[in-house]
Amino acid sequence: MTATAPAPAVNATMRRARRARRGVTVRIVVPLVVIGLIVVGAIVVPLLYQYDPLQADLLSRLKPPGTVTSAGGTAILGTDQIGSDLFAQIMAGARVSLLVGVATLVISGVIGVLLGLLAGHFGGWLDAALMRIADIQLAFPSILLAILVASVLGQGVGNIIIVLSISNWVVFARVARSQVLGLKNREYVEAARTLGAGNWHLMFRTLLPGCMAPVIVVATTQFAQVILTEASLSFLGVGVPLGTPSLGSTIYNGTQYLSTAWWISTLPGIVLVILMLAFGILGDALRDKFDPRLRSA
Amino acid sequence: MAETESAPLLRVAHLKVAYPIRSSLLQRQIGANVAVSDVTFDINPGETVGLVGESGSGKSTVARAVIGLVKPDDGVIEFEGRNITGYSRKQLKSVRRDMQMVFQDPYASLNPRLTVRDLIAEGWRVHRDIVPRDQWTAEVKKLMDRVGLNPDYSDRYPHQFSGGQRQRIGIARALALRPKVIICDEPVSALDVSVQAQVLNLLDDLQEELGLAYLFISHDLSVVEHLCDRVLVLHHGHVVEQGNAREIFEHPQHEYTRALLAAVPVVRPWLERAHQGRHPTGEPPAQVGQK
Amino acid sequence: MMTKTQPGSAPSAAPTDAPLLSVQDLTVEFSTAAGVARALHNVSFEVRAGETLAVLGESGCGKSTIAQSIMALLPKPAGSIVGGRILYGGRDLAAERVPAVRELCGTEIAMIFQDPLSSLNPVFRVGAQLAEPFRRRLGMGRREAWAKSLELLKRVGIPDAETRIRDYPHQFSGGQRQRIMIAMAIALGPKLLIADEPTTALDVTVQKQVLSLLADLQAETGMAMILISHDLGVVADVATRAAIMYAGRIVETGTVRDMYDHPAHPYTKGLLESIPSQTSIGGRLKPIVGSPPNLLDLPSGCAFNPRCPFAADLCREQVPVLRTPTTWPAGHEAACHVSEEVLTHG
Amino acid sequence: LVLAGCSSGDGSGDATPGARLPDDQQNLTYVLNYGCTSLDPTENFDNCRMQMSTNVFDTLVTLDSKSQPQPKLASSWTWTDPTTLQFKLRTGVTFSDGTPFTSADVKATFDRYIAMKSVLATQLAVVSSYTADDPTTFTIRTSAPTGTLLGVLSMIFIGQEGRASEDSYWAKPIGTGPFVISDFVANDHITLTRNDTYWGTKANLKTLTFKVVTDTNARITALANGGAQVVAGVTNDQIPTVREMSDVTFSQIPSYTYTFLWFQNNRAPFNDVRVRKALWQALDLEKIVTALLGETADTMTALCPSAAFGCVSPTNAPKHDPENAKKLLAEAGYPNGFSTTIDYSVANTGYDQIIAAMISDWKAIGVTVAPKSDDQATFLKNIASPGDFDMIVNSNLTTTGDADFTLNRLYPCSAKRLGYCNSELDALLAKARGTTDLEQRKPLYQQIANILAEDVPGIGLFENNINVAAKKTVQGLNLTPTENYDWSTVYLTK
Amino acid sequence: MLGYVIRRLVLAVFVLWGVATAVFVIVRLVPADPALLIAGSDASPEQLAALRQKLGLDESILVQYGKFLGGAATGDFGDSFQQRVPAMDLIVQVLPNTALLAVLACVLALVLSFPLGLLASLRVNGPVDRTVTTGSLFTQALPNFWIGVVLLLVFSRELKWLPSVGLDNWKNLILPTIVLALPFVSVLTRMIRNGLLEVMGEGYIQTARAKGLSERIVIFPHAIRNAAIPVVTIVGLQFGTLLGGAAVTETVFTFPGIGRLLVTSLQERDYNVAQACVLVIAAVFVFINLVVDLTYGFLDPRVRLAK
Ligand SMILES: Nc1ncnc2c1ncn2[C@@H]1O[C@H](COP(=O)(O)OP(=O)(O)OP(=O)(O)O)[C@@H](O)[C@H]1O
Ligand SMILES: Nc1ncnc2c1ncn2[C@@H]1O[C@H](COP(=O)(O)OP(=O)(O)OP(=O)(O)O)[C@@H](O)[C@H]1O
Ligand SMILES: [Mg+2]
Ligand SMILES: [Mg+2]
Repeated sequence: MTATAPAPAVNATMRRARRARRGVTVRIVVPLVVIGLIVVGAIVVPLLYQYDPLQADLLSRLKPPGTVTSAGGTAILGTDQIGSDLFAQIMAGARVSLLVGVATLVISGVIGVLLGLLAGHFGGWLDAALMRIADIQLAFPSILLAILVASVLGQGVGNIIIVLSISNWVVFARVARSQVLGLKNREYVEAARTLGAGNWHLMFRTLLPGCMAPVIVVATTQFAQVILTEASLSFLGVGVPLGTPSLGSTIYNGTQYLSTAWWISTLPGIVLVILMLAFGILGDALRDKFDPRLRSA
Repeated sequence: MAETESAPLLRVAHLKVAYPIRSSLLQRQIGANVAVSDVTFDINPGETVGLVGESGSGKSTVARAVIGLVKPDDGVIEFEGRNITGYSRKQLKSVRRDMQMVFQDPYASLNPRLTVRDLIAEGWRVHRDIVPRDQWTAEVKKLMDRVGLNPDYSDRYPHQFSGGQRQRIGIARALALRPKVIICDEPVSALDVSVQAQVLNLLDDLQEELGLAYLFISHDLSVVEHLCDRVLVLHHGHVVEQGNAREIFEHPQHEYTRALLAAVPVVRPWLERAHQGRHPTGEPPAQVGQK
Repeated sequence: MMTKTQPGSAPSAAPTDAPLLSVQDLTVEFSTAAGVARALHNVSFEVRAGETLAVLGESGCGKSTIAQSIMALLPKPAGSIVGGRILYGGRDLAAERVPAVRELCGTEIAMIFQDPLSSLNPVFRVGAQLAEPFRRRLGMGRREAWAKSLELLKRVGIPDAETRIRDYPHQFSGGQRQRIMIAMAIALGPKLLIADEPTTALDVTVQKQVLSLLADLQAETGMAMILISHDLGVVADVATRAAIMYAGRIVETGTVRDMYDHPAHPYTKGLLESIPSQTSIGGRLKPIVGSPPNLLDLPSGCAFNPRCPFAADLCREQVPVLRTPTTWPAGHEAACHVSEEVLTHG
Repeated sequence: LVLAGCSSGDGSGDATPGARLPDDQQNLTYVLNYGCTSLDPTENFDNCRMQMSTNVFDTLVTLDSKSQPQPKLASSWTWTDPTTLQFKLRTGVTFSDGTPFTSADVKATFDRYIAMKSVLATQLAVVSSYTADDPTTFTIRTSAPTGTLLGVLSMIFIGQEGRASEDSYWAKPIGTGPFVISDFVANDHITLTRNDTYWGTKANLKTLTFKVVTDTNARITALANGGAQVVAGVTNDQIPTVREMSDVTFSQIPSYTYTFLWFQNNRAPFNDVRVRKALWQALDLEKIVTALLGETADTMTALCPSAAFGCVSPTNAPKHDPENAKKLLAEAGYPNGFSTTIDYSVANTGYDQIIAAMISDWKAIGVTVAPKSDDQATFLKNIASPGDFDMIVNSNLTTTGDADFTLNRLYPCSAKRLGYCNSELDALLAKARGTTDLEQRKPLYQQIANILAEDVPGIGLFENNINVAAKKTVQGLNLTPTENYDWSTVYLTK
Repeated sequence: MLGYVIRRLVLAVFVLWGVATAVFVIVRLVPADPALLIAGSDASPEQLAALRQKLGLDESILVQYGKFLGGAATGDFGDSFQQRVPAMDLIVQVLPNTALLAVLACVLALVLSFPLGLLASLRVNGPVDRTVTTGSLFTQALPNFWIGVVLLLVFSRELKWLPSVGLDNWKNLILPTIVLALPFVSVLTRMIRNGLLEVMGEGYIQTARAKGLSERIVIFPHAIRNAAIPVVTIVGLQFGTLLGGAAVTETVFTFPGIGRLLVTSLQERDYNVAQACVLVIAAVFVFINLVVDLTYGFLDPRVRLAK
């Protein structure tokens, strides 16, 4: 390297650094914006369209994107098998899917993290018992639960949330527990003990905040998983009922028309993919952000 | 220095701690690893007792047993004449106001998610009668000032401080409960010499002002020699030598103590002659440290 | 294996004239989320065959960065050499491509790290890790490499080496692991050994053993050594010459003895005074006030000026260069504007 | 014998059949759109069991396309008096395992059917006794003259004496029919092979595989890529795809399957006939069926499919008239409509759309209907006697091809299925069953149909067609309204 | 080692007992009458009563539970309600098919994800990395039934390259294997990438480099072996999920597997078959994870010896 070399090298380093830094922020901001747009769309569009999932317009069935419907409007994304406007339906479906995802994550996250905290903090037989229950849950096909709940309580969004929550708490419990086990012997937890802190203080003020970063990362990836599982429940006939279209159920219903009316299943599929990508990228970016080893890169 | 006439603040007698070895699955105890046994010493008010020994000799275990983080398997721990050995977590709570701890690692011992203010005030959250809530902020600032931290930084997080500053936060946290004795488990081992000196001075000043007693743990003999009135030398969980600090450093009796002293690198080895006087048997430590 | 220097105790080994390694104006930067940190700034030093150079300084002052720069181990893409030269055997390692530098690693220049547990691969037997240089670099057969490894293990004093060679790193004590690291580093008879805080994770008795092992090996093979440390005592034990670093710059360099007895930089003096000593027992220590600067936000002028009791206006304006202050012997340099005024020699 | 199909598709032309494939290539796969859980025809008579049994067993008689009984295992029969029916059995018939067929087998089979207490057993309730007089004579005595008896007998598959009482026998039965079961995996496939000792004309096919494929796409795909030669249950939206395939014929004939809606007649507001009628008049079934089902179904006004005997359209059926529907609702005290639910099974694919369309129509007259889809098992529980629902939509099969089978089973007071009871209707149904002369029965069923249209206990929504797509190489397949085809006449050409 | 296995087996029995109890309770909590499903909605009450007796459903719950547990312990789950053959026979018919599918999907996923993950980690944050990570998120985001149908339409219907239903020869395995492997590839790719990135920051990698080893060797035995450890765990967990969760894919491709058997037996309220399916799936799951943990110990000596 010659003496004149440093200048471009500095610039290259800085540029690379700036790009990497911008990368992480972009990878957090862009997905959040995309998710935000979909959330807003999911709230606003069905209202604007006065969308009624049960309103059949039989003369405008299976119309491709851009068709003028018998009611006079333009179906920008086409119509489905009963003549509903697909755009409105996709947005209403996104609303249901997002609701299912968020509610499931909140419920299973709260329960799982709580149990993981308990197991990790108290250890001993409580830990052993909770972890065996977790094993049982993991070894247990969730479709069984789905059918149980669908038959006992009927089909409904609430019931799907119950099923998915029951089958998802384990992930959170395991993450929280392993995190607690790692934190438990950290000096700052011992320090809290030496202050005379009780179990409540230790669990919720000291250990819980330390668990949140990996839990949030897991939550973003689980979110995608939950929405997809909901879709396969539709496929198995125990998903959301007629009249509450989710992205998954719309895609499923459309698969029967894939060879004749591709848009019914493909367009909501694209929205689902965008949503999942947003969450996936967000999850990865958060993981990078929370991982001190990758932080400086 | 206080002498033996007055009752000791803290008395540890025949302390034995064994860590259970558990089976990985059923958590059944399948054995025990005796970390320390038959450790006996006193700490008088305002006194500094040093605990030295190589890694794994059981120094931290003694500290943890004294402050109640591990249950002793045998022996008695008395604080101000009260036998606190079998105290439950609840009962210990009152003792902990008087006995606090400063940890080795200033990075790991501070909760990264709390601000300095919350870290220092955490004890008041647990012991609600020490400082009324509305005075927390003011008290925190006073403490920060006391340990030489800029009180304006009370809303910062630990990672925004240097190692020496963090250790000051740890000390302020211990002081917040207004203890009579502070157990310092290698408080300066992770610090650079320049900062180490600042912290040692601080500990010294606090002792003078507040009449604190210290149980000071270190593997750095020069630090112990500098700070302590009395010293215990721990080897494989046993006290092999105990007594006045100057006495032990000048005339080590036990072979292990001598080996330990001889292994300390000397800053100016070309002044070796001066040291020869202190280490009459200054031979290489042979293979003592090795297991 | 080189045998140019005569056997004898390392610190007194006579250095030959041509430097083995010459680092000139090395400047290294790290890009971080908060900005670009200049971890090394115009760092220059030389190491001769058989000699031990110590690099001293507080945490974060750039000691490891020197080692990483020489070995082409700077984390990519965060860190990069932005200036200066690293001359070794007529080549500029700073300008070479990474694989080319790697060719030299192990055979010419070797390195041992601070933390001996995380520096050994936990999933391979130590024997396999030891044999690797022989097998991959020299192309030896399995059996032959294994025999070589065993020999090395014995040489660094692992008792019962025949059976222990089959163990995994976690089955060794800290001191033993560090011995294994040393064995691995000297396997191919390097001419230069960089030891990055080799004893920081060890306790004093073990530290003593490791240091004397290094000294013995050096005496035996005549290799040069760069010892990185923050422990003034350790440095005095092992090295003849030392460089004191502060905030990415070398602030003082000279023989250890002269520097300790007659520091020419207030920082060195501060360090020496911070150490508890016979005279300080029962009394107060004299710490350096304040804390090391943030590399992203260095003070103007001499980086040490905010902590320096002697700082003058000049110190706040102009960065001092390394020079030999008057009355200090040649070869003893310090980067201070006011060495002569505030410190004395002799 | 039965209606000839297999050429009604428009694009098919009159295919000049190519040369027959050699025997070892006479292997045909028929894709079913319904599940196959069990093979026992004595327990239940779902499509799968009937389809399989038709080819593995023989019955005493069969019904031809005009519902006229024809001989099978019985070579002849006579009503020796109005309540005694005597059969002469065919000789020289053996089961596929070689055991000869005798009247004892018939008796054992009757024992089994009656012991199983299944629906067919209730149809046999009029049988007071039966005897195997000699190996070739079998006599049945009934408690009253019964016009439908031979129709019922056409569904009794004759098993083996000695083993007919065992469940395990019926789980993988051995019959006298043209095919033998060689492999059965529930809900996946049944493989039949030719019975080379068959007493009648031997089957042409060497093997015949019934393959259960519930996914619509996979069904058509199997046909397209040669995985199957015949596919049942082509949906309306797939018809264009099928028509586009040049080597495939698409055939449709009316079937005995129909789809209907029931009200819970003794639950408010459906206990008011005006409400029921209003809900009927609100539906534009013509439009719904045309749009959603197209050629695959036809609207109906009766409560059983017109392909079956006696299933005549009422002359007084309400017409689509939303205005009148609103008026009726107002009269009944619901000027602003009401809210209710409609129940259906998720097992019935395609119902979602139909129900959404109906709900839209009802919404137009102010009635808010919430759809309630249930898993098949739950649905069955809800509709089993006594039913627990507001409205349900379901489909059904008039298995015997006779109105009596459907109407007399579901709508008498004693059935307690939908809370409907009309003693006048009961009397007519009993009379129609007791009448042996078909010509005399017809006017009775007209009266019955009119009463049902007047009372509206339920609404006949549409009759399903049989929609079969087959490769042009498939010859000799006769479609029948029961959906049970005689595969022994089928063969493959090049 | 042996002791460890025995203890794990004891725990496994406990877990299986928990699963058994849960499935027993759940299938009975679901309303609906198995007899009705056998005999149809038109069945007479007498027929239903007789059926219930024959199926043993008239006995008290505790007796049924006792019989079930007793039978399960010996691998006898009773007869299928619908088919009247031992439930275990039905499972033996389909389990190997699903197992084959799961193994193939795992192999395919590993074969694809190792190079992809490696490539992405070597070019971290570069275009290749972005493409791989985004692509993996993308494939994971598509519902498997949708991909299944699309593949079916393209490769079976249009191109007529592959069969669409059943399991007659190896060609039937291709599409379901791809569908099952896709989401798995995504997960593994990202795990391997992140694992490698993490490992590449470890001290021993620096050591290996300092030894002068070429980057290929640094990655190949040194980094990969360490990064493989969490991958094995995931493979174990996913393999279990593949067994029980292949129902959707099996339905799309009309593949005779245990997932479909489980779903239909539940729909038909065929208690014995459902119970047997769930327990067999759970047993395989538990077994695989035991094997995984043993492998784990094999890959990472610290685990084995620290046991
Ligand atoms: N939680 C524990 N479970 C089991 N053994 C333990 C535990 N903590 C410490 N030990 C063991 O007890 C012994 C004493 O440990 P201790 O931590 O007290 O040593 P130390 O003198 O503080 O060492 P160091 O200087 O490394 O901090 C060691 O052998 C250690 O392995
Ligand atoms: N990967 C990195 N990314 C960004 N900054 C780095 C990185 N590695 C080191 N630095 C910065 O470079 C400076 C020098 O680091 P270096 O590791 O050389 O210090 P050191 O003198 O070896 O310290 P220690 O005694 O703690 O090992 C430090 O301020 C550090 O924060
Ligand atoms: Mg310790
Ligand atoms: Mg370093």
